[in-house]
Amino acid sequence: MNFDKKSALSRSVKVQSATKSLVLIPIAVGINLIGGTLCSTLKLPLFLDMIGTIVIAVLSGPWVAALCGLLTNLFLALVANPVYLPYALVSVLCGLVTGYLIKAGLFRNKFGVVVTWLAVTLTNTVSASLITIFVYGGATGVNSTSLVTAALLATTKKIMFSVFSSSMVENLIDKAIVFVIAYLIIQRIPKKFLSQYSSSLGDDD
Amino acid sequence: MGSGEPVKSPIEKLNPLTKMLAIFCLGLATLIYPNSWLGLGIVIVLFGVAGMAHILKSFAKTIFGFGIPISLMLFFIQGLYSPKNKTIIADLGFAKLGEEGLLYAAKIVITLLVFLATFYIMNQTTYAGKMVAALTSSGINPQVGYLILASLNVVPQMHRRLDVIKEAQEARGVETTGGLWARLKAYIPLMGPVVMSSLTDAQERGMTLETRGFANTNVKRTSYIEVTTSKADTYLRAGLIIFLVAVIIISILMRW
Amino acid sequence: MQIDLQDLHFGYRPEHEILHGVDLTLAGTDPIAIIGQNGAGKTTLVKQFNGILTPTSGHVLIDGQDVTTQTTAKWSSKVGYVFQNPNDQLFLDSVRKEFEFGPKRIGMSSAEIKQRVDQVAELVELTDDLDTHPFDLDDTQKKFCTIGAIIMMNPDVVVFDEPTCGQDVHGDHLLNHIIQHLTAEGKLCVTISHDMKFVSQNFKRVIVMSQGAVQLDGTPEDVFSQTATLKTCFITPPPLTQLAQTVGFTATPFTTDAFVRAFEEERK
Amino acid sequence: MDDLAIEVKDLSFRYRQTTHAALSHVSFSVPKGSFFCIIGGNGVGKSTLCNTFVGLIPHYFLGKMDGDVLVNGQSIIDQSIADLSSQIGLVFQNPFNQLSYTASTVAEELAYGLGNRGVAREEMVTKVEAVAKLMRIDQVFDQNPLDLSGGQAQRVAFGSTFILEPKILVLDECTTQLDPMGADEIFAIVKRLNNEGITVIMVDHDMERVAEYADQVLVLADGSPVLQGAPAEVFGDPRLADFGVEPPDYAAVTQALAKRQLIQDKLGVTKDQAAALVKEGLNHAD
Repeated sequence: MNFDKKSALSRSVKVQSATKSLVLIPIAVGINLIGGTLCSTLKLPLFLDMIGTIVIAVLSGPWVAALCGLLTNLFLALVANPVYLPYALVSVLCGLVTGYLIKAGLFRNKFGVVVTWLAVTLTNTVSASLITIFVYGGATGVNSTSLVTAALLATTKKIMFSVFSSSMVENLIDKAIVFVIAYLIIQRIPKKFLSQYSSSLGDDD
Repeated sequence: MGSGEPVKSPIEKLNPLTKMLAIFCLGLATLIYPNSWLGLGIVIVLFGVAGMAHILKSFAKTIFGFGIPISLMLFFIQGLYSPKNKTIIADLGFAKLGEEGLLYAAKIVITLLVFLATFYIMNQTTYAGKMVAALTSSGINPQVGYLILASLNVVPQMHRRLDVIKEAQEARGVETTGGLWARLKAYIPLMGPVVMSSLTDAQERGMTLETRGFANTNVKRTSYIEVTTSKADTYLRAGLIIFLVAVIIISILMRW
Repeated sequence: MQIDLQDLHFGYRPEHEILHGVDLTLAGTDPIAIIGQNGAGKTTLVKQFNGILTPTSGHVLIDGQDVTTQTTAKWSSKVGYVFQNPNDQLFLDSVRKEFEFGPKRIGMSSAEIKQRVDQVAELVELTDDLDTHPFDLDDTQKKFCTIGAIIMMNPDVVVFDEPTCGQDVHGDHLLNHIIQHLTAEGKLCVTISHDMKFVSQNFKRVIVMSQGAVQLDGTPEDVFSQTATLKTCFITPPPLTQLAQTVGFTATPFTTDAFVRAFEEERK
Repeated sequence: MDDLAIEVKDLSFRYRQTTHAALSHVSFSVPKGSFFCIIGGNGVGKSTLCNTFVGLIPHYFLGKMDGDVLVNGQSIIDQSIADLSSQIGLVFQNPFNQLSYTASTVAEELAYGLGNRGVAREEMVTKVEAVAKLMRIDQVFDQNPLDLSGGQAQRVAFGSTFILEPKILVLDECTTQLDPMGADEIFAIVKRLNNEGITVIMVDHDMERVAEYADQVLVLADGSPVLQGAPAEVFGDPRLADFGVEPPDYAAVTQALAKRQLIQDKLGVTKDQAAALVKEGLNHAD
């Protein structure tokens, strides 16, 4: 009798935790988007739209982070501009890379954060450029990145290189700041909250 | 006017799944078809559809707002620098304008426009709740539906929260105007409370979902939003599929 | 320290005015309570005191200086504002850091900050929790952490937005103690509250807001004896006042002692 | 046994990674149809207890639970939270955390729990309209619940719980965000439901309100029950102050008057009781 109850209990705890993690996903999506909004509120020339993905990668792992990236772009496509939709792939890949590197323990010290930053910058640049080239033929319209691409193209005459380098510069700075901010925020997530989530963050009773 | 239900356009009344099918069929047909003319035709027809849906003005604004700059950029990039360029139309001095590149650019632009236009019409004429209700009744996991709707709903609320937090931190001496460095320094005091409080709120929101039976696994969910599949839906779906199949056959024949 | 509101009008949108011409002078050190139904405009009013919101017409003068002449962040050293929800203000990982944050922004010397941290922590009863994460505190303590963070900046006026919300007996007592302490230091405390018991026992001046205007302004005795006006403002007097009104006393008692005195008075 | 809505049996709970037990060895029972109030200072475990009634402990919050809670005679351990929701409903403090975030209108929000149960649409519409009328939110029926004021949103939260027709209602400081008038309106509805046979379990800091409505009061201190009884017994207990609770002003004043032999030596815990005693005392003096 007692034994039965115990096993039923441990089973249900596992099932219910799913909801607890699930509700974090829309909030992480919100954090991604609010991060971007805040940049325009403060008139900062940045995007900083990945904070939620990084936070949830720490809490729930790579695949949930990927899902969060996907939903962020889906939201942008529905509310702002459908042009963002193909770039969902970029967000998904960045979520996965961040998630797996964090899982490998790289977020525990500053050196690891730098490695994660460089890896994500590279993933973002390569995948975003490939989408810009193969989906949009090189540019998504007249914006600063497209103009840099055009200028580079006029001097170097190489499409691939031009798209890559214009995206790279922008990304390096933006992702550096995103990771610093996310790192600072994650350091400050309270224990009381964390204790209700994944066991990897603390020993079980 | 005034009393009763607002007049709904025929496009609005369609089942969201029909509209999703339209995005898929029309977009794919444009992509497969060897030249740009079919796509151009579809875009023109879609202007008519947008008119029927009473969204012509905003539709035109979106299409031209996206179409014109991207065309200029792509004609520049592909027309002048595409490695495919063999037939030279004009020599501008600093670069040569090639026909292949221009055609390629036109194809990309028109394909993107078809996707953009169909997506825009669906988005403007479909209530997100109805779309999710339609998807749920056709068998997708209710958790997926939750994620889509909750993401859409949580963001405006977080915006409002951010406004309050901005006031609250200004009252603690945080300057949100001034030099670049000062503004960058304000980022964490503003973002910190958003993240912390949202995360703690999430736990209570999960409680609410649980006590309202969200984790029920053995029941087929129902929705307050009525989703119907009318005759128009059935005919339109059949038409779209026949159209796609026809375009595939014609495209194969044309390339052959 | 004096805050003057002159014919203040305010609306988030021009066609929807929330405050319809408020004239008020807040001065001295006697603590002031602002009461009224939800949506009466209380929070909108107090947000004018440090320029979080600025009037659409009329003026707000802080010691004679127009509030619009500098930013809210600058005013924060003169007018402190404790928001209703502590989660809107707290973001650092220890109570101590929260306490130090505001003073650093306004350029307080580190020696003074250090000295004040201990004083304020004692005042808000968080001495043992200075190194605790604010989000690991319970809801009441979290509120006192926010209050402490604002008091740390040593403003002349402290505005509390519904500090009594969700407090237990001990919390109410502590709040009362903090207000008395600040008053003794020569500060002016302005408090929005729904707790009439708390208002009647701790404040010398009560301002009743309804529909974006000041309806009553006076001592608690004056205000809570105006039963007809209170009714139109959807305010119910504190319990003992209600009891006295039910049995037809002429006095307006708020405390047990006052009620007993009133009873003896009536019996004569 | 059949007449008990809730039976708490030697219940202890400690949240994961905390050293202090939130609840320790709690035992008591709530009779069906009663209006049961749980009072005590902040942080004594009142919310934890409420969360156990609806099964959030042990099924949602991680931690170590001992003992058992029976809802209508059945253990919460054997039932899922969703199963329990047809018997017991919880309303707590923050209204915006009690919305599903899946609804764009109040009507959809109210219907959400029914949808999760697979209730047919026609039945849903009837129930939604009835609940909206009961909670007086039918004027905001088509508005987005997230755009409502805190007071209205809390009514939606109430409605979303009532609509599942629980026989037991748990209210955890559910009117803290409302103004006094708004709270009174909510409690009038709650009292009506109680009169119709619904068991109400309420946590509140407003002792005048507790005295007004409760037929049983339980005082909790540091995770354990310390006093239990009818309001007149509990609020007359001299140890009350030690447990961080002050009796309602009416009780304090009638006690003080009785001590001076100005009124008869009885405790008036509600306004009506106190008024009767005071009036009688005044007449007696004439």
